[in-house]
Amino acid sequence: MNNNNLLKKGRRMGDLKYMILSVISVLTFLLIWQLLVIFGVLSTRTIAAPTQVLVTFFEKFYSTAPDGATIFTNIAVSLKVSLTGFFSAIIIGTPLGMLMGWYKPLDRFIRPLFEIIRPIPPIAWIPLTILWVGIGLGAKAMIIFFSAFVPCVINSYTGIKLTSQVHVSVAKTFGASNFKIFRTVGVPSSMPMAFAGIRIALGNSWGTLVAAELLAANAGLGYMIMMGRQFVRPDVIILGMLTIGILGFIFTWIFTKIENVVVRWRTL
Amino acid sequence: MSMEQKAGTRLIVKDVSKTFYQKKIEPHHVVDKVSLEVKDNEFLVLLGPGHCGKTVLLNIVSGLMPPDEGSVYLDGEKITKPNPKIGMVFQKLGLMPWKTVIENVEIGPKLSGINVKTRRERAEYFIDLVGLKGFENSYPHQLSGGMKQRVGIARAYTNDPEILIMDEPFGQLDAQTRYNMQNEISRISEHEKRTIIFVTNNIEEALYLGDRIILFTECPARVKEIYDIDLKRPRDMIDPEFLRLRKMISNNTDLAL
Amino acid sequence: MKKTAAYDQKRRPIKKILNSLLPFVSITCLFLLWFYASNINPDLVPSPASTWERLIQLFVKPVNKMNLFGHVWASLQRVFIALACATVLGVTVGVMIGWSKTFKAIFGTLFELIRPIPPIAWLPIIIMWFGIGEFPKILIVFIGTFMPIVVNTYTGIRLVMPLHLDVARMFNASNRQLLFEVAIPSALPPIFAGIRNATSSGWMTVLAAEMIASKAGLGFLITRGMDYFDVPLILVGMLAIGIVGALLAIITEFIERLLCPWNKKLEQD
Amino acid sequence: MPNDDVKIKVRNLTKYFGDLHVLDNISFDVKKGEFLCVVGPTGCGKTTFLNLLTKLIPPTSGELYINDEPADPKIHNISFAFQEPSAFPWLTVEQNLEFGLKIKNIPKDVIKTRVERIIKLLGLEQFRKSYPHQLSVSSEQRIIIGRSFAMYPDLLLMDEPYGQMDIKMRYYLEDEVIKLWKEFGSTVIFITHNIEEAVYLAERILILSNKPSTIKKEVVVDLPRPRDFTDPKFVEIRKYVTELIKWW
Repeated sequence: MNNNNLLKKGRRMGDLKYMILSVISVLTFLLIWQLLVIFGVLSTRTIAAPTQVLVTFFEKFYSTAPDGATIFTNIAVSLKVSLTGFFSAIIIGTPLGMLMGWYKPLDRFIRPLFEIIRPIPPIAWIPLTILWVGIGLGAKAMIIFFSAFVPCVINSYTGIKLTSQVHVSVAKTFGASNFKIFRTVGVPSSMPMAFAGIRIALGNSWGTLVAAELLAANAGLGYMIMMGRQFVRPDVIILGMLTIGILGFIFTWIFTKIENVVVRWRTL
Repeated sequence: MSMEQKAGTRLIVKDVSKTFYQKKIEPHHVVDKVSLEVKDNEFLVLLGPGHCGKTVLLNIVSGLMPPDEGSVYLDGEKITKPNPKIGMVFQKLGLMPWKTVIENVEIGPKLSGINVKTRRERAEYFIDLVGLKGFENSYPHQLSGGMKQRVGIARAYTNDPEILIMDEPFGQLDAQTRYNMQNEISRISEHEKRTIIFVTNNIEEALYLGDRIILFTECPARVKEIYDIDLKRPRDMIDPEFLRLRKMISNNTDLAL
Repeated sequence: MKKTAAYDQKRRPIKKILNSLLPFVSITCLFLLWFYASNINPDLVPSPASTWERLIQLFVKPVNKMNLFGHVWASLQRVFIALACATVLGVTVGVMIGWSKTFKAIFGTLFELIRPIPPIAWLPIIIMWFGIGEFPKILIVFIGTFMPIVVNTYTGIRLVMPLHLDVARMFNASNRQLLFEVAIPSALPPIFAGIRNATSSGWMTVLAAEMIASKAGLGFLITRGMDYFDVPLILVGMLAIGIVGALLAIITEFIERLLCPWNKKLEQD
Repeated sequence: MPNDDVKIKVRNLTKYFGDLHVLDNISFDVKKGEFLCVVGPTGCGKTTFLNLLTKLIPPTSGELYINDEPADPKIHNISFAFQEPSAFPWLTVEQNLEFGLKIKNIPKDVIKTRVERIIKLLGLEQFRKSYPHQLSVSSEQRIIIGRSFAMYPDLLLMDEPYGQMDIKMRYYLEDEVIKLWKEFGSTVIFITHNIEEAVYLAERILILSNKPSTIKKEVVVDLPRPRDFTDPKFVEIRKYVTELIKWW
């Protein structure tokens, strides 16, 4: 038994070693970056030192330079746009995919239209949407909708197609109607796949948001980094990139928590 | 370290124990002070209910996993890592899906650096023996469950082991295929005599195949009883003596709900 | 009840015919809608005919000295170069951080920190660093393709079945043999899935890069359409983008099938 | 056999898949509360036979009557315990047991008492809120058996539900099925490859021939319960049935 505790301790020590190693690697990276800037190897006109980014971060709490808004305003604008597009894609896309997967005529009717839209990256919709709808919230939300819609549909479609035949048969022998089987068997069994789709949609919509804001916006995180470039403020650009990255990370984290609750019956 | 042994004994398992520790879960004691001996050229069946402990014991015997306590000796030598003298047919097979049948079968000699010609010949011989001639270039996913089992058996034989461990090889097969494979394995083992350690949870299968049966308890695995089976071969599953033994062993077995 | 069975069999062919007609019905509906919309506001929604005309014109009178194929090729070239580099580097990095815990501790964490930043967000700073030449665009596409390849390779290597490793270990395989004989081949399907993702992500990233700063490529073409209020040109560009995107997907899948013939999942599709 | 209490009537059941003749003119009766086993060689169209009995696929000709009406899952209570694991992974043990009852729109309090009864009989109290993947394979199979009996079915079909279990477990679960069957008085058709299992369970055994399948023979098993597989009479019936199957 003693032997075992030692083994356990050994493994923990190993984990600790790797953790220290990764902390060191990140710190080294930051340090080299800082030093390169301090000693003038990299020009402050093209890159900002990590400490400078931190300073700018606090400045942006109240300062509106150079893009005309504080960082919180920018975050709020971006969130509003992306969440509008993202949620409307889930609300429309996921049920649509499931219905298409279950009801053949619907599948036959919608599939061709969907296959036409599918290979066009959402970004390519930007010019058309700008001409049609302008550059307001609606236009950007629509572009984000396109980026999130496709994975929502595809995954819930595939998910419901993979419904186990035995489970359908069980419900059938109990005398359930087709719609009841869809509701009680098809929908729950396709949930893990549907969630996988929503996860992809989440990443897509965040990535597309940046593109939309780079091209057509007057506020938002994407707009902020674009302005950072125009006013040669590398600190603002890097701050913007980091904010986008961190927010994306937080979304994924929240989403994983929700997913774990909703599909907690999964074996994996 | 070495161990004295009686004549005719190949493998000695001495006081082997194993416990698993996981975060948040109670320690899982799976093997408890198991000692046993394997004789030369015998067909030894390890019989136990449920899924607890037997596979772990085999992994320890084969050198894939270190025991917490106790040791395993092969011909007096302590086993600390996999030994080419011991071959294994895994429960879930582990055929590599990216290799064809023959590539799967010849993997043992290939890994030990034996040249293509020799290893091909050997692989072909055993593929023929298990009755898969003509399927050399198929991929595993194109084969039925029984055929995959045959590939697993041929793969183990091709590395020319002296001791062959089979871990519930027929657990996933349907009843009829299972009967066929039981006949096949006794045919193959008659043809290519090896020391075989065969693990199963099926009493009928154990009685049909084994020279000796070691009965284990349900979790943690302990040796409960050892039976010498001297029914004549080929055995008959509805022979009264067979049924009597079956009942006796069954009554002595734990129920693993 | 006997009647029902017979009825079922009779009804089925009608249903089948109906089902096979539906796709045409939906495409027809789409076209009707298009005609209808273009009648109401021909400036915003050009008719199919004027879109077709614009396509022909694109060959007669090239935009920026390049006809449609020139622009397609300009975009494709960037994707191919970036994809080639990303595959080589991404698979190497993915295998390294998947196989060795030390590498994972050193590079994995850094990679995880950078990963949530969408590739397009790199655009402004890369333009700032390298201007608007060919290299920065390829670099952006590289970032967009590198990430999915690394992630998939890494996951593929981590998910190698322990059983497969045990099998090889039983045959006394060395650590190197475990990696090259077992881990890498078994990770090939996820690696290809990564390349497939990378291709579509690269196709999207190149458009974004071209839309922001370029004089050639399909992304440039549709922004040009926007700037000159040339809606037919936008539609032509989008069609080309869609078709090329679909072709890329088909080609990568074909290559995957060719190189991983054992992959059952693809066969069943 | 007297024809007094017939529950299920199968008449001239025939099935073609295209040109493939799978079932040929199968007719038989099952009495109310009878335990019937069906055995046959591999590939005897067993799955088709079952799917016809549960009305999952329509027959080419012939019909199945329950209480002298053509069988219809929407009217009659038909339960099917499938061979492969068929517990719904997204429902807890309790919800799985309720599933069929809810589809039949049975009142809530009735559902509750029935599910309680089943849980008690199977001794699943501690697992009531567990998901199937948290249980052992055998327990998962017991949920399915429980779910089937909870319907108070007019006809209960079982397709070799214990195929993968070891013998000890098999006998334990089979005893449990006998217990439930006696408790609920259900009419059961049990299909299996395993002749010993059939002799152990059945009051009557139907033996199917190879494709196109017909009923080759009917064997009545009138051994007292609990049965003993080493009993010479048991062995004799087992041998007899085995011989009948080996014939072709």
